[in-house]
This record gives sequence, C-alpha cells and structure tokens, in this order.
Amino acid sequence: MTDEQKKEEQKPASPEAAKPAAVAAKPPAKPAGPAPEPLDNEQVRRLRARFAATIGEATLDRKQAIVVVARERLRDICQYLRDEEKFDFLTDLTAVDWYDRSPRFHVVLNLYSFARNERLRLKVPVADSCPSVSGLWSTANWLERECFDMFGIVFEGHPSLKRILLPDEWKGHPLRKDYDILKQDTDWVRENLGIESGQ
Amino acid sequence: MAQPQDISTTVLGADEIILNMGPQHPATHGVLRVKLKLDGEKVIGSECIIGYLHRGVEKIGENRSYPQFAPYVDRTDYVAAVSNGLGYCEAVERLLGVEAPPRARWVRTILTELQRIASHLLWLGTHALDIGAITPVFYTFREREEILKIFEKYCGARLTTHAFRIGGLQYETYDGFEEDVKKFCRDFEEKVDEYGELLTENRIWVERTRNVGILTAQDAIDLGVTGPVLRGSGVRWDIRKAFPYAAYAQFEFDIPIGERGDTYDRYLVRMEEMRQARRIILQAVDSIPEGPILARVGKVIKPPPGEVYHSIEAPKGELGYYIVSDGTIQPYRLRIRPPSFINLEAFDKMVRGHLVADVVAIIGTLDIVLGEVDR
Amino acid sequence: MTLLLETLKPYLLPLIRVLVVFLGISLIVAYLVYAERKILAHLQVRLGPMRVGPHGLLQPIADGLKLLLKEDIMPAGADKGVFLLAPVISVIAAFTAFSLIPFAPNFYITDVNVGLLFLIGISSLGILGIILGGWASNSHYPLLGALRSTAQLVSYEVALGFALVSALLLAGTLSMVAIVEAQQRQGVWFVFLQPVAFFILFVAAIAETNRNPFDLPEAESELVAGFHTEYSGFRFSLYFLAEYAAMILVSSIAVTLFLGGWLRPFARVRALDFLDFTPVAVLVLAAAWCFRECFRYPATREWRWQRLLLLGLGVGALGISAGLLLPARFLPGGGEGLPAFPALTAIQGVFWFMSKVFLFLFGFIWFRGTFPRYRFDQLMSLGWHFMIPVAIANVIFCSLAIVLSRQMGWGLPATLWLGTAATLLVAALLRREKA
Amino acid sequence: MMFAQGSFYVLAAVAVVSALLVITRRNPVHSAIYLIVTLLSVALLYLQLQAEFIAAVQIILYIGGIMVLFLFVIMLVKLDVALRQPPFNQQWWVAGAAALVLAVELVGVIYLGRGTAALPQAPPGSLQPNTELIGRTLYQNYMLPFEIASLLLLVAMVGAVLMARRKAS
Repeated sequence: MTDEQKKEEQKPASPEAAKPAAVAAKPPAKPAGPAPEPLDNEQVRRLRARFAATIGEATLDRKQAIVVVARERLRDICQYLRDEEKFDFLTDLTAVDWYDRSPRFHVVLNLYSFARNERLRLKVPVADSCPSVSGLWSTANWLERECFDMFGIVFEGHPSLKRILLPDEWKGHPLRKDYDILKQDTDWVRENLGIESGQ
Repeated sequence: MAQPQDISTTVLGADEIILNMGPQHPATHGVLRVKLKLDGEKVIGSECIIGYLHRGVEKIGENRSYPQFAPYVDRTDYVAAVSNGLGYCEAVERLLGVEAPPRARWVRTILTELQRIASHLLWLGTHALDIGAITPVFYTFREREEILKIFEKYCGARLTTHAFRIGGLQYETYDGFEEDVKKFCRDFEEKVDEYGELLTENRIWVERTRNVGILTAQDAIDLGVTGPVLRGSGVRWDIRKAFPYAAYAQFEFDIPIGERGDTYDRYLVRMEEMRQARRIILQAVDSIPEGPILARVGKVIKPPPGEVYHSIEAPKGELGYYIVSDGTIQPYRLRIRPPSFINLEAFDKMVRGHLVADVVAIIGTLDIVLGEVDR
Repeated sequence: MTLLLETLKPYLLPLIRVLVVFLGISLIVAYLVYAERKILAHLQVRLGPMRVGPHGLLQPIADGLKLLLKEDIMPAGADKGVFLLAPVISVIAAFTAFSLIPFAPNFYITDVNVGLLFLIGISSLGILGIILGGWASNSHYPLLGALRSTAQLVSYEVALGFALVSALLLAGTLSMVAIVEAQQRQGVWFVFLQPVAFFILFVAAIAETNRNPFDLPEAESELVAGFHTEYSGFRFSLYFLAEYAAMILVSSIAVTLFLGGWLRPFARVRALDFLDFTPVAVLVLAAAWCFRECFRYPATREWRWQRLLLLGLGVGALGISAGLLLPARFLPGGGEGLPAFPALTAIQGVFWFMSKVFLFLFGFIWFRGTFPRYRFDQLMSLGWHFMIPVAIANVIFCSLAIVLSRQMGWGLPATLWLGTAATLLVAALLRREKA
Repeated sequence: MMFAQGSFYVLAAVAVVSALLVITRRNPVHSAIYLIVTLLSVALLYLQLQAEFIAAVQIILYIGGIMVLFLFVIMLVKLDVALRQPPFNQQWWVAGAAALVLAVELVGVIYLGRGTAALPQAPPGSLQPNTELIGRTLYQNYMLPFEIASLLLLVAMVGAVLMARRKAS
C-alpha cells in the first residue's frame, strides 16, 4: 500500500463529509426536508469486512443506499456484489462532475437485485479514468461510452471506447460543468454542417 | 448509401456486404442508423449509430429550475410524454420529501396507464407495418386518437402534454373525465381483441415473429433490458409491483411474461399489458378519491442537498431519473435512465444470425423511440 | 390507293384490337390503382383519395401526369444503357402477353395453338426487367431486391407451371380459346374439378406479381422500394404499369383456365338467362350512385365541376345501358339473324371476363390489406417444400384420375375429386412433417 | 413471301451480330443481354418455321430460366475483376481462323449441294398442331432415348448439388 493509494482512498470521504457542512451553512428552504444519514447494515459490514478500506462512506439518502467505493477494486467489488450479494442487474451507470473537488468525478453505478428487490448505488470517485465493468454487465458497454462521451472519463478495459451520441470528431465533453450550455464545437459545425453557428 | 464498388466486392459468400440502414429508412422508427454486415441476406454483425437526435436534455436540465425542466422531459420519449412527466415529478417530489395527494395520484395513474396503451398501440401499428401488415396501424391510430382526445380535454395538449406538476396536478379533471375514460375502456376491450384476431393467430405473423430475436432471461438481465422486453424473456419484474409508485399499490393487475423471449412473446406481453392497463384504469376511475390535487411544495422548489434515483415503469421499460441537488433551484446533475437506449443495446445480440427482414422485426419489437435513445 | 387498302386490310382489324387492348389495359391499370387505394382505405377505416374529382375519380390521371412531369434521376454509378432498358423490358413483356388472352369469343388479338406456353414465356421475360433494373441501379437495396425477386419468381414459376398443367390435362389443348371452349363443352369450370391446382395458381400468381404477402422484392420496411428504389418519374411509372398489368395478366390466365373465361355463370341453365342483363343492372346502379352523390354534394360554386362530372357520368352510364338494350328490330335491315339485343350480346363475353378478373384483383387487394409479409427463407420453403410437391402430386393424381376414368368409364368429376382428395392428403402430410 | 424473307434476313442478322457482341463485350451483364437477344431472334426464326412449340420452349427455358439464372450468378461475381481481365486469351486468332474455315466450308457445302439436296419446303397453310406431333414422337417413337436423356440430366443435377454441398460443408 503506497502513500498515493492511501491518499486516493481517503479522498472520497472528504467531499461527502463536506456536504452536510455546506447545507448547514445555508438556511434550509424547508426544515422538514429529507437529509442523508449514515448507513450501517449487514451488507455494508460484509462489504467492509471483505474489501476493507476500499469501501468508503455508506449513507442512506431518501431511503436509498449509497456506498462510496474506491476505483482500484471496483471490478472486484462489483463481481462480489453481482455474484454473492445477487445484485445481478446494472440499472444505470453515469457520472457526476464535481468540478471543484478532487478527484473531480463520481461514477455512479445503480445496481438492482431481483432476488432481494433492493437497489444499491455505488459511487466511485475518479479523476479521469475508471475501470470498466462492461465485462461484468454487457449493458455497461454503451453506458460507459456515453459517460466517456459526455464527461471524458476513460474506462479502462472497455472493448471499444468511442463516442456514442456525439459525432466521433467532436471536441469537448458537454456534461462537464465547465462546458457552457451554449458552447459547441464550432469547427466541427462549420466543417460538417456548413453553417457558422447554431446559436 | 455505401460506395458503389462495395457491390462488386461480393463474391459468392466470400465477402460480406455492408448495408447501411438509416438514418432515413422507412423502418428504423426515426433517425436510427444501423450498419449491417451481411453474408447474402444473413446478418453477421451490426452496429447502431445513434445520436442524430441528441439535444443535450440532461445538460438543459442542469440549467433550468426544477419546474422549468418538466416540459423538456415530455420530449424525450415523445410518444409517452405523460409517463415521462410522472417519472420526473415523482423523482423531484421524492427529492423534496413530499408526496402528491391521493386524488392526484389516482389521476396520474389513470393518465399514465392510458399513455401506456397509447404507446403500445403506436408500437403495435408500426411493428405490424414493418412486418408487412399495413392495416393494423390505422386501427391502432384510431384508438390512440381517443386517448389523445382525453389528454387534450384534460390539459390542452395531445402529444407533449406536460400533464403533471411537481407535487400533484395543476388541473382538476374536467367534467365527464370519468365517463370518457370509461367509454374508452368499454370500446377498447373488443378493439384489442380485434387486433389479436388480425395477428395473434395469423400464421404468417407467427412465422415471422416466433424464434426471431430470442433473448434469454440471462442475456436480458446481463444486457440490462427492462420493460416488456425483459418480461418477454420470462422475468416477472415490473416496477409497478417491485417499487409501487403513484397509486399502483391499490390496484390488482397481472404482469404478463413470455416463455421463449422471442418477438412473438414480446408481442403477446405487450398485448396483455394493454388489457391489464385497461383493468387498472377501470379500477382507478371508479375509486378516485376527493381532495386536493396539489401538495404543498412552496412557490420556489428548492430541494435540500442530496440525491435520489426514482424510476417508473414507462411503456418502454424502466425510466429512471437520478437527480443530484446542491440545494439550489436547479438540479446539480440530472440523469435520465432511458429504457430505449439500453434496450437498443440488446439489438446486436438479437439480430446476429437472422435475415435482413428480421432486422426490422427486431427494431420493432424493441419499441425504441429515438428521442429517448438520443435525448 | 385501293391496292394499299387491300394489302393493309388483314392488318387493320388486329391493329385496332391491339390498340383497344393496349389502351384498355392502361386505363384499367390506372383505375386498378385507384380501386386498390379505395378498397384498402375502406378496409383501414379511412376514405382514400377524395380530392381530385368526385370521390377522387380523377386521381389516377393526376398521378399519371405527376409521374410524367417528374424529374428522371439516374444514380451516378448506374449502368446507363441497362438502367434505361430494364423498365422497358418489363412493360413490353407485361403488355405483349395480353395479345394471347381471349377476352371474349369474338374479341382477342390472336390465338396460337401453344398460346399458354407463349404466355408463360413472355411473362417470364418480365423477370429480366426486374433483375437488370436492380443490378443497373448500382445500389444495395435494389440489388438485394432484384436477387430476392429472381429467386422468388423462378421458384414460383415452377409451381405455377404445374398448376397450369393440371388444367391442360382437362382441356387437352394449349390454345387459350380452346381451353375456354373445353370448359363450355364440359359444362363445368375447371376450378370445380381442380380446386388444388386453382389454389396453387392463385398463390403462385400472387408471388409472381410480388404482391403481399409475397412482396419481399419491394418490401418497403426492409429494402425501401426493392429493385426500383433508384427509379423515379416516368421510368418508375413504367415499372408500376408493368406490375399492375402483370396482376391483370395472371388474373386473366387464372380466369381463362379455371373460371371459364368469358362464360357466364351457369351458362347452360336457361332459367338463369336473366343474368345476361347484369351489365345493364350494373350500369343503372352506377348511374343511380352518381346521381345520388351529385345531389349530396353541396350546391355551391366550388363543387360545381364535381357535380357536373358526376351528372355526366350518370347520364353516360344510363346512355350506355340504353344502347345495350337497343332491340335488334330497330336496327337498319330489321336485324335479321341478330339476337334480340345485339349490343348486349356482343359485350357479354368481355363483361363476364372482366368481372371475374376484378374478383380476382379484389382478392389481391384484400390480401394486401390483411396479411403480414413472409420472410425470404419462409417464402422459399413454402414454395419448394410445399407448393411444388403438392402441385406435382396434383398433376400425378389428376392424370391418374383421367386415365382411370377413360379406362374404366368412371365419371370424370368423381374420379378427379378422388385425385384431389389424394393430393390434399399429401399436402396434410407435408404440413405435419414441417411442424 | 417478301415479308417472310425480309424478316428472316433481319432476324438472322440480329442473331449473328448479337452473338458476336456476346463474346466481345467485357461486361458480362452486357454479354448476357446480347445472348438474350440472340436467343430471342432464334426463337422468332423458329416461329417463322411454324415451330411454335420449339419457339415457346426456347423462350421459357432459355430466356426465362437459364438466362435469368445466368444473370443471377453474374450479379454475385466480382465484376471489376472481370472488367480488368482481357476477354480473350492468346490463341484467339487460332480459334477465329478455325471458325472462319468452318464458315467457308458450310457455305461451300450448301452452295455445291443446292441441286442435289433440296431443303424441305414447309407446306402452305398451317401445319397440324405440332405440339401434339412432338408429344407423340417423343413419348411413343423415341420413348427410350427421351427417358435416357432425362435420366442423364437428373444425374447431372444430383452431381451438381452434391458438389455444391461438399464445398459448403
């Protein structure tokens, strides 16, 4: 375990920890609004026992279980969850851009278990690359491509990581927070559509 | 079209043809483009090229306030706008920690189930048209029209309805709403049987759909497909039962499933879903409770920080909204889990080894809407 | 001058007939398209063409003009000569074949003693138009369409040929006129003696004309428009013309062989002779409809032309029916040796022939509105594994039946029905094997 | 008679010219089209000889059947390769000379024998229905050779299928 790895593991905790503080600073709009609370059930304990420090904070937000995991062992954790905890269905895979934090992105995996009728959300803090889970769930193939397309997160081990919704030659990743809503790849538009600008 | 010289490179089974279907093709249901690798007429590989209708709906969501964004979701799956609206409104309500009053939930259920029938009718018509039966499409549009008329009377719009508001409904039901819905249900029962008579027992229809595009339950789960496609593969899973929302917990209905996971099973599943939807509507319309239609959500919708994933059983499959709030009036991140997009991913698996004619059958059976695939 | 007239005289009458048939078929094709749109529309709870003329009656003319005026586009990589030639081949093949069809005992262009063989031969030339057009377009969809088309036509021609042979066995001749006369002589239409052959002919005819449920070569949802995807304007309309002419042609063949050609139903039953007046009844009904519609149209200026047209049509129909009822004794010369209503008698053949053809065509259109489309391999398997074996079995059993009835002196119909029963048994076995 | 002779020469010329075009065109589809023209004009010649049955069979089998299959196969072949290859090999002039000699011989024989071997004249008016005649001849007088020929064809067919099968598997 090198220092660098340690640093990575600790990182996920910090933005999560920072969040309640930020809420407290602002006057809440509605006092009775739901707020995240820490989660500590059998499942999380089993996870922690098995993957130790790679499992970060576990919370319950709006009655939905969220576990932060480190990117290093993501694939092992997913394999374990799929095969032994029976979370056999990857509902969704997406990302959130926390542009002022480090690491910058959260890759969010939404798992579902038919056997237990439960959902589990994994959050993986990543800087710019994340291990691919497309070997575990085929559905991750396109979802990871979309994530790459929209956020520029590289999924290591993906069979054919290329853009899916935007044209292959497009520059920029539109769902990043620093990509303005009016922004576009003007060169591409000029070259391929023959117009100056859509706006 | 591909380059002219491609044709001449085809020597008796030695080389394959690359056939480009779409984005302008009569059977790709919009601007789907499929590149097919053919050996004769047999498909040996495929690639879906999508994004022609990408409008950056998720990006727009991050730049609009919560109520402002509601009309946008109507335009993802634009043939099932009511369902989209329900999913979004409930997701935001859950983020806020409020629940719509019972009357609103009942009306939402009725309208959403009507929308399910409308969406399935559109699917049935176009699917049959793709397989060469040109008549059912007119019949199904006739019934769909009745549903759209109810929508129009209720909220003034037919297609992109924006029927619901965060916290409940904006409009009270109009006078005669119940009668209209009941009349539709009364007429619809024999109509759906009529479509069945045209197709279910039709030998050609059965031959064209049986054992075409088989998706085993294992594959279906692996590929993440949802909705009728998943149920057609024999997985009895429906969010209306698994995580009841709106008022579904109050009603009795069955979840039809298929056995073989082929196109014919998916056809039967959707046909039965229409009947079940009618059953739900009839139960709901008889028991609409009195009361307010809008919960107290405040003038400015400003959910506390946190996140929520809420999904509903849209006509196409699991339609999920993953919303991250940072405590402002705009979502920090708004992700739509599009059932069409993920179901379309199964296309390649389903189409391999089949003929070109089956490709259109499989596109049809997936029931995709490009507005939702591309968002 | 008289010499010239004398030399031309033997050619004059056939020429006029050719002209009449050609124009007649073109007109029927145009209105067949109209009928198809109308019938399909009413099957599909809509109205169909309603704008051009009353009830869209002038729509075919508008469509024809539109197609003529459209730009003729040729793909860049197309093989020019072949591309231009292909639709012409199709049209020529489709129209030439009509020269052998006996529309009435007194109205046909020519009668050859191998007429039926020629008919099959000429109509099989039409395939060349399709296959060359598909190839010359230099594009994937037309090529696939042409390939499908060829395989389909060649396969179903076999079944069609065997079905025809079954009818020939009964008629004992290849001449189209003689076949109808044989039915007249035997007093029964061959469809009642050879139902299986008729059924096979019907199915094969649908396949031969690329109609639903066998319309794969131009399956819109799969191959966009099949072999004529790249054709536009006039050249497209040539293909269109050929296709619908082919429909009429196969219907005519079926009618001639199995439905007694120009013969009136129950031609031998004197008690039903009043059926001879059916043409008049049809015309009067049509006139009545015209007048009713004429009065139902709003009496405003913008509908004036429509109402006038309807009125004209109604009056025309009445006039024709009056002409048909013109008794012979009013004719110059007192109508010696003429039937009581010469005009009515003269059109009997054509009337019944065309009525049966339309019945057939209605079947085509009805099928189109009802059935989904077969897949290519299913179509082939149906053709080779079912239709052809059944057709062969039918030929064998029926020739056996004919021989038996000749040798043993059994009644022909009963023996043939026995043969048919044997064929049906074979068919049932084949189906079970498949399932 | 004038008309008949004129049309004979026209048809014969068309047949010969298009036959030449069949072997000189580089594009196999064009060759096939010219072959169809040849076959068609030969069929018309049969018709002129009042051999309707043969004419009809010529059209059905050769044009409607065989040529369609020809085209079918040609479409699947690499055309650009065929276009680049020289249409004749190096011995083409030997073959040409041989053909020329043969033609001269044929013309000579017909010319020399014009007095001794008169060509049979078709009787005026229509013949007996020759379809029936052919049927009688084939199935009564020459039953055995006919059946042997059909057996041979069957063998050829089975052989072809077998060869195709083996290659595929």
